[in-house]
Amino acid sequence: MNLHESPEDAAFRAEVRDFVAAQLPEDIRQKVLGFLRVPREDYVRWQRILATRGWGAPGWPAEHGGCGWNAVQRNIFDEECFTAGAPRQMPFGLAMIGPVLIKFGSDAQKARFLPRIVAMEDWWCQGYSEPGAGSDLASLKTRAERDGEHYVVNGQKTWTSFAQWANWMFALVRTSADAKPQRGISLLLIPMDTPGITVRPIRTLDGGHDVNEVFLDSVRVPVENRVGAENEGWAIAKYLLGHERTAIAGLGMCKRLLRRLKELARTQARHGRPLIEDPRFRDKLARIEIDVLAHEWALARLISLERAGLGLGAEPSMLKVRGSEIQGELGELLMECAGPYAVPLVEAALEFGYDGPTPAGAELNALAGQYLDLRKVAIYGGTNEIQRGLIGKSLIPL
Amino acid sequence: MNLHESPEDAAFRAEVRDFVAAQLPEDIRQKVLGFLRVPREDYVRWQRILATRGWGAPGWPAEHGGCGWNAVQRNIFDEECFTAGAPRQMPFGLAMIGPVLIKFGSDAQKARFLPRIVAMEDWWCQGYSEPGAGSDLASLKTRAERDGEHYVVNGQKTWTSFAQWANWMFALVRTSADAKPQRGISLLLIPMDTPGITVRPIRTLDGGHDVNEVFLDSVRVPVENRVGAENEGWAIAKYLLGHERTAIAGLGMCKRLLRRLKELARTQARHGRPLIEDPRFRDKLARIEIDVLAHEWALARLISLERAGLGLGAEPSMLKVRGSEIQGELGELLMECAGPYAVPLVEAALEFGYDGPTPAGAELNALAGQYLDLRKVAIYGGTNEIQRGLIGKSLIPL
Amino acid sequence: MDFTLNEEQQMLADTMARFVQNEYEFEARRKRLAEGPSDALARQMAELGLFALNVPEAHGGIGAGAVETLIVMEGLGRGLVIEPYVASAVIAPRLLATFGSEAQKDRFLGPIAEGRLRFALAALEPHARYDLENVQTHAVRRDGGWRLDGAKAVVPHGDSADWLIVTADTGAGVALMLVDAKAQGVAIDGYPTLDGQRAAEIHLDGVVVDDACVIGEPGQGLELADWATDQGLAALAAEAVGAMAKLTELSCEHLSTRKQFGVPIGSFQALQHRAADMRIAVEQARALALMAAAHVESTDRALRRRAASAAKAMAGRSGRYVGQQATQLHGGMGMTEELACGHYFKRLTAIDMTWGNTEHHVERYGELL
Amino acid sequence: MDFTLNEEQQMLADTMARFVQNEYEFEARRKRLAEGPSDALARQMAELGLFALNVPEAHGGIGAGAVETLIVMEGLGRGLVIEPYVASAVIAPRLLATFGSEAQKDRFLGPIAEGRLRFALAALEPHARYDLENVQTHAVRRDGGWRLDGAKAVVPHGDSADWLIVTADTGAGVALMLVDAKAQGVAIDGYPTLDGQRAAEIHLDGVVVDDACVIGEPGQGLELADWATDQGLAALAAEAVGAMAKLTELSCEHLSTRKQFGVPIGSFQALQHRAADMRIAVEQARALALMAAAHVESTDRALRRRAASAAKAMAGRSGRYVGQQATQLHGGMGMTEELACGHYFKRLTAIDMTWGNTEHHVERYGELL
Repeated sequence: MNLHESPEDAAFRAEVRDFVAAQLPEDIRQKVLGFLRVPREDYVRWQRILATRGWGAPGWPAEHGGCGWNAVQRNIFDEECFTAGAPRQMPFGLAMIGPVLIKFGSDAQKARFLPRIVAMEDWWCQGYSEPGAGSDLASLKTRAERDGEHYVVNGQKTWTSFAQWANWMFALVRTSADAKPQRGISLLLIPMDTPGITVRPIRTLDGGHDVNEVFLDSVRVPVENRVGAENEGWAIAKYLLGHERTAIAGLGMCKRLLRRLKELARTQARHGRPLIEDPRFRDKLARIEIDVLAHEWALARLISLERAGLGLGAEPSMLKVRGSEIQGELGELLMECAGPYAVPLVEAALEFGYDGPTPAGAELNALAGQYLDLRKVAIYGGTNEIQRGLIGKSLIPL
Repeated sequence: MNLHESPEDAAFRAEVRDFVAAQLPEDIRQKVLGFLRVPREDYVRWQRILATRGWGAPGWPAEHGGCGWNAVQRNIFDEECFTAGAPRQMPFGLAMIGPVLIKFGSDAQKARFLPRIVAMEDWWCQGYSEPGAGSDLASLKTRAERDGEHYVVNGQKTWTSFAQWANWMFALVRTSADAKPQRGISLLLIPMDTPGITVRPIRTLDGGHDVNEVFLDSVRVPVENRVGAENEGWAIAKYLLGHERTAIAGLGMCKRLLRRLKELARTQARHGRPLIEDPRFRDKLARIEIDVLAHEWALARLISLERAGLGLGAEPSMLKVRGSEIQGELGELLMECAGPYAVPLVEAALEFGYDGPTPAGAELNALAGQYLDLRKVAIYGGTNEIQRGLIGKSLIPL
Repeated sequence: MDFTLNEEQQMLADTMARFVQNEYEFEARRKRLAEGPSDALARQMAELGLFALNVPEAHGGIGAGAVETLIVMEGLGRGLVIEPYVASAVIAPRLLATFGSEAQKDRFLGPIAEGRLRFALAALEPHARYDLENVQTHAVRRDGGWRLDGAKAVVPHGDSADWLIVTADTGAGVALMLVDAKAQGVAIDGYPTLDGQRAAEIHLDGVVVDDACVIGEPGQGLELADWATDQGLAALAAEAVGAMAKLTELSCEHLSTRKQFGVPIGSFQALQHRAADMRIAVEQARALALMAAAHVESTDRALRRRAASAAKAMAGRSGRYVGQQATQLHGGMGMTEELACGHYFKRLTAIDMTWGNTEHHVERYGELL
Repeated sequence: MDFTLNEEQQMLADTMARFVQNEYEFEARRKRLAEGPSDALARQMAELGLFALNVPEAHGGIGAGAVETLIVMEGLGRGLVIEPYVASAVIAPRLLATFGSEAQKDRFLGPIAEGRLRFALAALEPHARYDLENVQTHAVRRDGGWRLDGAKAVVPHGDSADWLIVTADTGAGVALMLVDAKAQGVAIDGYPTLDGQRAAEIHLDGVVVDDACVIGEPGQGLELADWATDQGLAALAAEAVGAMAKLTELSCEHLSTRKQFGVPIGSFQALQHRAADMRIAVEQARALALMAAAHVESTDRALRRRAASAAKAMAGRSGRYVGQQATQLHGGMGMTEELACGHYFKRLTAIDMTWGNTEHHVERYGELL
């Protein structure tokens, strides 16, 4: 065992930290750390800054334009970027369709799409979920019928994050009805400006608009846009879902929220003194910081064991559960910092640069929305109930 | 609605309180409130004091020597007795076999046994559970074979509370093997001094000895000791389990523990001042007192609705769950009061009158054992998991 | 004790259910949410007697009590009604009927009963968080009245009130006063709140209030504000019970209809147990809302305060649990504005943060141990 | 960072597993529990090198580090070993090796490595609860040494120690001293603890200690006691991890074998989820026990203290959860002395209450925020 960060890793951490501190545009940092709305162009701007540095694709092998980093480095990179207030690197290209193309794509597809993902010349969205189907891929209903050199796609996708900003969607579609449910699925790459595509926003509790329904009405997709063989999309989908399992720990987000919480606890007062000096609130801070530390060390241990080939069982599920619980609690505590001023919610003040009135400043105005939004972490990526089931079954031989 | 205790009920409460204050022997009170061991004779002594007053059987109709009280009065009586430190009235005669005899017993059985229950001339124990069967009565294995005017009983019972003190046991036995599991069960009354009965103590976590295994080896029981018809014991067992469902709230115990906790919080110090002035601990006290109040009002409401014929659904299960959670937490907080002095456990000091050394007095010495013992409340009388299942199923139409 | 509804109470409960059904079904409510509180609806509520409830009969009211208020609030909670109600129909009439001068009663109680005057409780200040006693608004004596300077924070429906109930430090104790919202020097900055309702920051800049608008004695104001807030707390606790009860029912409905892997998700044991815990949380909150109704009018000050804080703390804790779990059980759809679930969650969250959150009321209760 | 065991560490872990298997299987342990700590077993542990672990090689030890200590403690925790170990084999050798004089090292470290001297940490006092700095034991200067009067509370294995590590107030700061347990004026009242181990109240009545027995400088004692306690906390946290990991395994075994209604109870979803939460609790405690091992030797005082408190707080919280849930999952049998379950629950409870419970360490951590 060596429980201290290696000098190489520590140096790498310092390098990332310095880079982010120097290169992350101040306005973006403020939006992200202040829980304000982050517009499309900010994600693109930051991704291009990273790409220019050669850090556009941390998880990819070097020969495809990636960094070739190991899991420890990727984790350090994520953590430093998150903590400093960088917007997340959109996963739809980098962590989803990118790795799929690297493994299953044709050479032409790789050449065409991979560089544009790294430079964020394309914005991808994911066409997986369908209404009523939850995480049950086998019940996929969207159909694609062959018509010469095209598929004609009909159906509906939902929970499609940032579809309103995307120019490409990768979508699972049913290309054969007679096979058993898992077979007969194919993966198509669909330009979002194809006629027949309609995007309908789904407003979330915090008033935000990240997710959408996408309706596909006789959408014609060239056959060359299919990834892998026809009817073999199931294996691709499974590969994609099994990818980057340690990222679901959300450690960077936990650390970002914790840092913010401690800042607010220093500026907000209760009974006339800073919250951080209130014994009750200080205990809560201590507890949650201890939780974050445990989460951090559990993740570090998992990454180390995985590198040593000791294999991942249900551990990623454990990290998912803990990460979401911690983020949920941090959301609560952030809101508690604001006290009565968590109640006001002036939507316009969620935009950067707003200079109209808010009862107690934009920073408190954003906290209730953030609390509500953070509830989603226990739902997406496989609900915590599903994760607990996986863990439990792995422990109990029946 | 009338949310205040009626003058009659308030007067009744005062009467009970005065009576207990005047009549409960001081040594018994100290044992009970100090979590010391309460010997057999103390239970008998207190029961006889109550019986002399005419309060020996609160739940029975007057014509059988009971008080004929309504549910509100029974609840007031229980609460006042518990809070003041009276030992519980043993349920095995009063709440279990007594009501069964009143409903299913022959006149001869009633005349023979009921008065002796009220005066506690008999100590009853319950022969229901069997090893490995949990609460699943249908899998009962103890057999009773007819031999002239006797049954010959062979088998094993477990979790038999106070079998070591009992002179009678009521036991479910299988009198017919060919019927389906629920049929073929009979209820027998067995003198504990019958040859062939062996009692083996089961030590519990707190070092206590309340429960036992009881082995029955060719035990001869007169046929006249059967209650109800042969093979019809299932209905009797069900009647018994459905009886006195609001008592499982354990409100009296909650109040007793809370009162004790507040006393200790005044005498135990932290950072040089009484625990009750420590903001952290005071918050915990406030929270648990609020919980106890909610429990009390929920119970009062349930009793009122039940009296109005609005019927009990899953509400008793809710009270069971909350009551056990509250008792568990009170056990934790009591132990926390003692801090490091919760660790010592001198068994001899659990006996009243012990005057040997203990590190910090008998009152702290008993707290860890009490904490451990209180865990059982979430297990007995139908585990909290079973209760939650009942509640959940009653809420969700499937 | 008798927890059953008598005939009048049952009628009141039925009235509330009908009102919500007719005016506040989900789509209708979405429209109302976009348009804000409606005068027509307020008139309708007045016709139903909802504003007369806490006005004594002698002043044209119904003279009902805390139990009837609880029934109404539970109904408003179930319907997630956004119309301003508590300050105008519970706090103001009770406060004036109990502590007001005869002149104040004659002047205000009639119009209150008819739903023609709106009040707002403006007792908390920007840096005071939930501490009523932290009053920095000053009242300086000037002929036959007072001159007020200061600020009040996050006043529910402060921007639609005709009268503000305000604390001010006179130098010789705090006074509770009625301030005309249109008086010179009153600036009201309204804004939306997370639950789709409204609140306001209020600035008092040399506002002149005459003696006739002081409630009780100057110097008695802190105690009166505390009393008035307790009336509000009891009402909010009952509203929370209505909201969380309804939300639990919606969640159980969802569990029984939504299918995954071919079966209703309500057949999964873990979700059954969750529903049970939600139901238990509702039961605990309801028990203490009833207790608050029993004691909020008590002259035993400690009893009243303990009851109000216990009920509000439990409403906050149970509401948070039920809101979070309902969202979780509803899955992704629970995170959206498109189902009622999230709207209940938001209102429960806002109730928790109003006039003292769970933590504040646990602490207040602890001081009375 | 590398969390895999190297070859020596793996051997050590295997040694511990074998030791526990041979000497501490459930029935064997019950016998040991009745008989109390065994000299023969202590010798065997010494032969395995367990007492030499924290003694520097220069003094006949192995000179291993915090990671090896963690491995050993986890093993002892899994086996619920009752033999006195932490104070003698972790705290004393580390304290002396780091802060002791050369004479102290020469005198004590060799016998410690051979398992021939037992120590007890006697720093907390009867009215101090968990506050190390609350020292009422007085040390008065007398030729070439000190005269001690005072009392020490709930000293783990205090009645089988040869030497006591004691804090005393000199009037010019606190000193940390070694007191011969057989010295005149030392009264040791031993008693059993809830987990079947032992502790003692210790009275010091005019006990004479000479200067050679002061560790470090007089006046430095509080810092040294704090440092020493942190070594103990890290060790206890690791022991708790071993105990709760084993208890979780036992519970899962029970779930897979115990049947109700004809199926293993582990097929019920709610119990699967419970097992998952227990496993997660173990993982969190393990993570911080590792963190404590990483930092407990740090010269960064705040880092060391934070790590020790975080690990102990998490061990307490996780241990409580796992202990309670294991008992619940085992049903009635979990409440008895007849299954291992309850014994683990009791040890985890005792660990939580030793040298600061969860609440104490959360507070201590909070002071360092």
